Amino acid sequence: MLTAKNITKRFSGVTALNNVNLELYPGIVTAVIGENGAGKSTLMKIFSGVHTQYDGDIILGDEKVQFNSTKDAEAAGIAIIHQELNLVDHLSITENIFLGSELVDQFGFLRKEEMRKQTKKLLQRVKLNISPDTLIYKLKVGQQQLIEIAKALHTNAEVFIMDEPTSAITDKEVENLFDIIGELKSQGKTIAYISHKLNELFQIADRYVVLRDGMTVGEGKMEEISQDELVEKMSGRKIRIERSSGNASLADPMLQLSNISLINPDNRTGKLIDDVGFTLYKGEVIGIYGLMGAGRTELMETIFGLHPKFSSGQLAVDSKTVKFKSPANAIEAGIMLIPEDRKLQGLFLDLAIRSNISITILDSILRWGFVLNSKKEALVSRDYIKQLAIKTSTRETLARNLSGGNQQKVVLAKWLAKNPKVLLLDEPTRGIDVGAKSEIYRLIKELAAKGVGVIVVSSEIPEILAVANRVLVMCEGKISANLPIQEATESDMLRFAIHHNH
Amino acid sequence: HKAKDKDIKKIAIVVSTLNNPWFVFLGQQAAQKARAMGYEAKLFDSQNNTSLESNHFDNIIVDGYNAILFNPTDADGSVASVKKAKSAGIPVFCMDREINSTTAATSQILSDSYSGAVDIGKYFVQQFEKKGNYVEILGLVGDNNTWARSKGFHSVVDNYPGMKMVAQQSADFDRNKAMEVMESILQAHPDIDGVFCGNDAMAMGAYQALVSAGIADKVKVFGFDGSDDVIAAIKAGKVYATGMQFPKIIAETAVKFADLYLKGKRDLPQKVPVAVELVTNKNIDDYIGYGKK
Amino acid sequence: MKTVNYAGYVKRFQSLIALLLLCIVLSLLTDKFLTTENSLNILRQTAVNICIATGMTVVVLTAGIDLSVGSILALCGAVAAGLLKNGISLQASDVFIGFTVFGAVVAGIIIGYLIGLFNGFVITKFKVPPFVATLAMLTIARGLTMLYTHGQPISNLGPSFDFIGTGSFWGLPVPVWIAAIVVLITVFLMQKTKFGRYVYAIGGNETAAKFSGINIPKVKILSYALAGAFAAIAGIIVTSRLDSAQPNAGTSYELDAIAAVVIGGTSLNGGRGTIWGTVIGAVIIGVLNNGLVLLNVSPFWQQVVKGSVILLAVIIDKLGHSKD
Amino acid sequence: MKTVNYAGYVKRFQSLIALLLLCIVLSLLTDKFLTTENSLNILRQTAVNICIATGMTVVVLTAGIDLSVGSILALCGAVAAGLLKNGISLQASDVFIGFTVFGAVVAGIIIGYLIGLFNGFVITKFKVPPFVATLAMLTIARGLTMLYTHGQPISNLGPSFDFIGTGSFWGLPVPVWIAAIVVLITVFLMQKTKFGRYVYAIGGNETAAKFSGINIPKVKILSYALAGAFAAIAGIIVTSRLDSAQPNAGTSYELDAIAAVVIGGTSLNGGRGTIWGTVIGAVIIGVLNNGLVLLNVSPFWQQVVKGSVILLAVIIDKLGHSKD
Ligand SMILES: Nc1ncnc2c1ncn2[C@@H]1O[C@H](COP(=O)(O)OP(=O)(O)OP(=O)(O)O)[C@@H](O)[C@H]1O
Ligand SMILES: Nc1ncnc2c1ncn2[C@@H]1O[C@H](COP(=O)(O)OP(=O)(O)OP(=O)(O)O)[C@@H](O)[C@H]1O
Ligand SMILES: [Mg+2]
Ligand SMILES: [Mg+2]
Repeated sequence: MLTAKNITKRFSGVTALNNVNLELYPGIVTAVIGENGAGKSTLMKIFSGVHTQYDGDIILGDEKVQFNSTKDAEAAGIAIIHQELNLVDHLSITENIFLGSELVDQFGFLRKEEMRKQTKKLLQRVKLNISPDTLIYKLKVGQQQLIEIAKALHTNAEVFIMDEPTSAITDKEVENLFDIIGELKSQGKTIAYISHKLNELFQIADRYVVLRDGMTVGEGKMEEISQDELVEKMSGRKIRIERSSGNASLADPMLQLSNISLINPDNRTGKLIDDVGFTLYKGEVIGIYGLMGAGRTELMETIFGLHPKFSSGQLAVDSKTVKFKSPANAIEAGIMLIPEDRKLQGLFLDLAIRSNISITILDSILRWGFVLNSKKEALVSRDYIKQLAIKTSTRETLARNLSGGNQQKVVLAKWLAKNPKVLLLDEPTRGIDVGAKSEIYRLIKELAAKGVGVIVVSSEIPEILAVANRVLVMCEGKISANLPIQEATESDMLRFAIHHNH
Repeated sequence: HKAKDKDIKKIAIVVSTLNNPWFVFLGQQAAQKARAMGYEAKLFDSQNNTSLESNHFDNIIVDGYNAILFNPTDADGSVASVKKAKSAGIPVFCMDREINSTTAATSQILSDSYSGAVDIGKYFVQQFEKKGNYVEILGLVGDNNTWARSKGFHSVVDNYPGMKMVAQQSADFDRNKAMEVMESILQAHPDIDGVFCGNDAMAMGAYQALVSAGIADKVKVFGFDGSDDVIAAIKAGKVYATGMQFPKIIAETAVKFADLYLKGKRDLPQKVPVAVELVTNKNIDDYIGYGKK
Repeated sequence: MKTVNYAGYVKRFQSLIALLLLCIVLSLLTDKFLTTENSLNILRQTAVNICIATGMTVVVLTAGIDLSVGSILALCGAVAAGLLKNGISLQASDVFIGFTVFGAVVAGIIIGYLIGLFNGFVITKFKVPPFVATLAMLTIARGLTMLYTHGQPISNLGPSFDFIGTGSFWGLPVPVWIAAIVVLITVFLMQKTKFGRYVYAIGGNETAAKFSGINIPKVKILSYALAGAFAAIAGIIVTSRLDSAQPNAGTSYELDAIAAVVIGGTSLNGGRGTIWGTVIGAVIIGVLNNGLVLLNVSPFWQQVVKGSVILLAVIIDKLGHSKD
Repeated sequence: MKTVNYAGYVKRFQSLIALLLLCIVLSLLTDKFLTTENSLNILRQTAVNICIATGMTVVVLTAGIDLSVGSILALCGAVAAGLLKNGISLQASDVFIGFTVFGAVVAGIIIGYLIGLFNGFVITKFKVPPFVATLAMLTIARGLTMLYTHGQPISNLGPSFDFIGTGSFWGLPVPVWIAAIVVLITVFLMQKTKFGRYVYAIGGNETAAKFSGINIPKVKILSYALAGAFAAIAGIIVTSRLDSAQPNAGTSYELDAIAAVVIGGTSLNGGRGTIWGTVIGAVIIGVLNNGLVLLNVSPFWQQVVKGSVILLAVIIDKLGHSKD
C-alpha cells in the first residue's frame, strides 16, 4: 500500500498541493481526478521521485520513504507513465524501453538481440505491430504513448502510476490497455489512474480520489457515484455535454478539398492520404473520426501547407483555388491548425503565456507599424486566460510551468486570438478537463455560429458527437464515411473506422 | 603543364606566419626574387604552428620541390622537418630565424635578434642616463624570438640598477593588444619614461595608447623590425628607435644561395649573419621600410 | 506574481553579482582600479567586444552561432580604411572614386551586413549547420582581408577618422557611445518588435515557430546580418583606435564574444537570454583583462588566473540561484 | 523497416559522397594527389585531428562541447616530453624520479584524462555551461603549459620516443595506427556498451534520461575525460613528430576538431551522429589542406578556397538528402 500523508508542494508562485492525503491499495485501481491544474501530476511526480522537495510523508507498505531520484522510486517498485512523453527521439523503441535497465553479458556488453526479443513481446502486448528498431521520432504521439506504457510494464513494478495514458490513443488501444490493467490488478498490483475521460474511469477504476486546487475534496467507491456527481465534485458545478444537433446551412462553401493525396515522406511509396475530397461550409463543424494511423493528422497538416512537396490535389478557399507552400500561406488565407502535439508543435515553453498567445497576432498590436504595444498584448492574453479559465498565477508564467491541460488551452488561445476563417483542430481537448471541454465545445459552436468553418479531428466519439454537424470517418488515408450528425452512431463510426480487407 | 614541371624548377618558401606584416614581406620578397630568377615559387604559411609546418614539409616533399627557403617557427621544433627534407634530398635555406642544427640546413641566413636587442638595450640605457622606469611588452610567450629579443635587451639593461622595469606584459606581437595592454599599464604607472616592444606592430600600438593618454611626448617607445609604419613614425619623431632587420636582403640572399646550389655549387657558408641595425632619429634618413635606401 | 517577476529580474542580471564581487576584490588589491580614468579605460576597451557580443547574442538566441565575426571585423575595418585612403580606381576606364570618412564607414558596415546576409542565406537555404557555415566564412573573410591588404597594415587614416576611436564626447569615449547605441537599438529590437519576439520564438521551438507561420529563414538571415553589421562597426572602431587597419585584427574575437554571451546567461541552445546579460558578461571579461595588467601578473600566470577567475565568476553566479 | 535501415545507412555515411567528390576533383587536377605516398601523407597528417575529433564527438553527442582540447594537447605533450627528458626532481629531499618513454607517455595521457574529469566535474556539479567551462580550461591549460615550459620548447626526446610520431609499422605510419585504435575503441564504446547508449540518450533528451534513472553526471564526466585523454594522445603524437614539445602547439585545434565532428553529420545539439562520420569529416579537412598545397594556390587565396570548398562539401552533402 502506498500512502501520501499531508503532502504540500509549492512552486514559485503556486501552491500545487496543499495538505493532500491519498491511499493506493494493492489489487485496486484508484482513479485520481480533478480539473486541469488540480495537482494530480504533481502528486504523482512526488510518488515517483521526480519532485524531491515537498512537505509531508510518503509511506510505502509501512515505512516512510524519501525518494531522491526516479531511480529510487523505481527500485522501490514504483513505475510511472508520465503525462508528457519522455522518450529519446533518435533512439529506437528497444533502446528507449531498456533505457537505464539495459541487459548486459558478463563482460558488460549490451545484449541487443535479447532486448530486441523482449521488446517485440512488449509491443505485441500493447498491440503495436511495428519494428522494435523504429526510431521514436518516426512514431505518432499515440504510438509513443503506447511505448511509454510498454516501458512501464517492462519494469514489472508493484505500483503503476498512469498519468493520462490514454490522452492520445484511440478506443481500440484503450480497450487493450484496460485488458493489461486488468491483468496487473489480478496480480495484486497497485494502480493509480489519471484521466479526463470520465467514462473510462467507470470502466476501469474501483476507487476515486478527487483533487481540487491542490486539496483532496472527496473519495469513495466508483460504483457509489454517478458521472455527474463526479464532475460536480471536481469543478464545484454541474456540467452537461449534450449531443450536438442540427446541420449548418450548406449555403456558401468555405474550404473545398478534391482528390487530396499525400505520399509518405519517409519511404515515398505508400500514401498516407488517398484521394480525399469534401467541402466545409461556412458555419459548419465537421468532425473527423478515425483510428490511430488513419491519416487524420496528415490530412490536417496537408491542408495547413505543411507537406507542399509530397501532397497533390486541389484546395479552394471561398471557392478560389489556393496552393499553400507553407503554414504562413495557409494562415494568410485564414486557415489555422491547432496541432496534435502541443509541446512539440504548439508551445514556446520558455516564453510567458502572454507571448505564447500573442505570437500569431503581433501584426495587429503594433504601434506606429513596428513597436509592440505591450498593453494591447497584455489585454489579449488576459482575456483568453479568463475566457478559457487557464489556471495560472500570472500571465507572465512560463508555458513550461503550466499543467498539461492548461498548456493545451494556451495553444487554443493562440489561434482563437487570430480569429480564423477556417479552424482545424487536431485532438483539441487532449488532456483537458470536463469543465474546460464543455467550455471549448461552446467556443467551437460560437465560432461556427459566427461563420467560421471548423474541422475537429478526434479519437473520442462523444467529442465528435458533441460538436459536429457532420461526421467524416477516415480509414487508412481514405474517407470511409460521411454521415450527417443525426445518422451518426457510435457503432457505425467504429465500423467505418476499422479496415475490412476484402 | 607537365612539360613545364620538367624544365622549370620549383622553390618552396615556408614562412612561420603571414599574420605579421614583416613575415609577409619576407615571404613575398623571396617569392619575387625566385620568380625573377626563373623559378616557380610557392609560399607556405605555417601559422606559427610547428606541426602544420611539418605537414607543409611532407607535402612539399611529395610534391617534389627542388629547394626550400625556410623561415622556421621554432629553433628546435623545426629541426625534424628540415632533416626530413634533407634526407629527401631537398636543400633547405633558413631565413631570419635559426634552427638548432649545424648539419640539417644547407645554409642559414640569419637576422641576429639577440645582438640586435643588445644594441637597442645599450641605446635604451643611454637615452635615460641609466635611470628610469620602463615597460616591456613581449611578443607571443611561446615564441622563441620573443625571448631572444627580451633576453638580449635585458642582458644589457639589467646591469643598471637605475633602470626599473615597472611592468612586463605580453601582447602577442599584436598592435591592438599592445595598445590595450599599454592603456591599462598606464593606469597603474602613468610615470614611465620608456617602453621596449618585442616588435614594431606592438610599438605602434603602445604609441597609440600613449597618444590617447596624452603623454606621447614624455615616453620614449622602442620597437624591433623596421616596418614601414615605424620608420615613418621615427621620422615624425613619434617612435624613438627600432632594430632594423633586412628581410629583403635575407630573402634575396637565400634565393641566390638556392640558385647557386641548384646550379651545382656546394661550398655555401653554413651561417650568414645579417646584422640588425639600430635605427634612430639620427640615422633615420638612410632607411626605408624593411631596409636601407 | 511578485516573486515571478523578481525571479525574472534576478535572472536578467544573473552575472551582476559575479561582476560586483570581481570589482570589489580588484579594488581591494589595487587603488588604481576604481579610478574614473581606469573605469573609462575599461569601458573603452570593452566597447568593441560589446558591439560584437550584442550581435552574437541575437544569433545565439535563434539557436545559431557566428564564428566569422572576428574576420568580418578585420575585413570591414580594412575595406573602410582602404576606401578612405585609396578610394576605388578602376584601371580599365581610369575612373577614380574617392570616399569621405562617412562614406568609407558606411561602406564598411554594409559589407559586414552583406557577409552576414550570406551566412544566414547559406544556413537557412542549404540547412548548413551555423557552426560550419560561419567557420567557413571565418576562413574566407580572413583570406579576403589578406588579399585586400596584401598582408600589410593600412595606416595614417587622418584625424577625423581617428576621432571615432580616440575622441570623446561629454566625457565619454566615442567607442563607448557607439557601443551604447548598438546595445540600446538591439535591446529595443528584442523587446519591442516582432523581430525580437520571433528570434526568441525560433530559438525556443523552431517547429512551433513554423506551425505559427513565422518566416523562419527571414528572421534568421536578419539576425546574422545584424551580427555582421555590428562586427563591422567593431572593426571600424578598432581600425580607428589604432589609426591603422591590421590584416590580423580580430583573430579569435569570436571566442571572447561568445564567452560574454554565455557568461551573460544566454543559453547556446537558443530561446533564453538577454542583451543586458551579455553586456555584463563583456564587462566581466574586460575588467578581468584590465585587472590582470594592473596587478602586473606575469604573462605566464596570467592565462591561468584569467581562466580560473572566469570559471569562479560563473560558478558563484550559478550558486547564486542554484534553484534551477 | 528496410527503408529505415537504408536511411540510417546513408545518414551514417552522409559526408562520404562529399569526400569522394573532393578526391575525384583533386585527382583530376593533379597527378600528385592519388599516389600511395601522398595518401599515407594525408592519413598521417589527419591522425592527430582524428584522435581529438573522436573524443570531441562523444562530448558533442552528450550535447556538450570541449574547447580545451588544443591546450590539453600542448600541456600533455609538454609534460610527457619534460618527464622523459628531466624526470621529476624534488629540490627539498634531493629525490630524482626518471621516466621511461612508456612512463612519460602514460603520465601525459593520465593528465589529459584528469583535466577532462575536471572539466566534466565543473560542468555537471556547478552547472557551468560546457562552452564557458572548457573555454576557461583552454586558457588555464595553455597557461600551465607556458609555466611548465617557461615558454621554451622541450626538444631532443630520443629515437624511441620519436618512433611514436615518425615510425611506421606494416607500411602504415604509427600515428595512423594510434588513430585507428582510438577510433575503434570509441566506436565499440558507443555501440556496444551502456556508456555509449547513455551518451546518446543524454544528448537526445536529458529529462527522459533522468527519468530513466541514468547517472547523468557520471556519463558526462566520463565523456569529457575521454576527450581529454584522446587530446593528450594527440599531443604525444605531435610532440614526437617534431621531436619537440611546442608551448603553443594545438592552438585553435578545437575548431578543426569540431568542424570534423559537424561536417561528419553530428548535431551540436547532441544525441545524433557517429564516430565514423567524424572520421570522414576529419579526412575531408585533411584532404583539402593537402590538395590546396598540391595545387599551387597562394596562401591568401588558400583560405578563401578552403572555406568555400568546406561550404560546398556540406551543401552538396545536404542536397544529397534534402528530405529533412
Ligand atoms: N514546475 C512548475 N513550476 C511552477 N508551477 C508548476 C510547476 N509544475 C506544476 N505547476 C503548477 O502546479 C499546479 C498543478 O499542476 P499539475 O500538473 O499537477 O496539474 P494536473 O492536475 O496534472 O493538471 P492536468 O490535468 O492539466 O495535467 C498547476 O497550477 C501548475 O501550474
Ligand atoms: N498505429 C500506427 N501503426 C502504424 N502506422 C501508423 C500508426 N499511427 C500512425 N501511423 C503512420 O502515420 C500515418 C498517419 O497517422 P496519423 O497520426 O496522421 O493518423 P491519425 O489518425 O492522426 O493518428 P493519431 O490519432 O495518432 O493522430 C499512418 O498512415 C501511418 O503511416
Ligand atoms: Mg497533469
Ligand atoms: Mg492525429
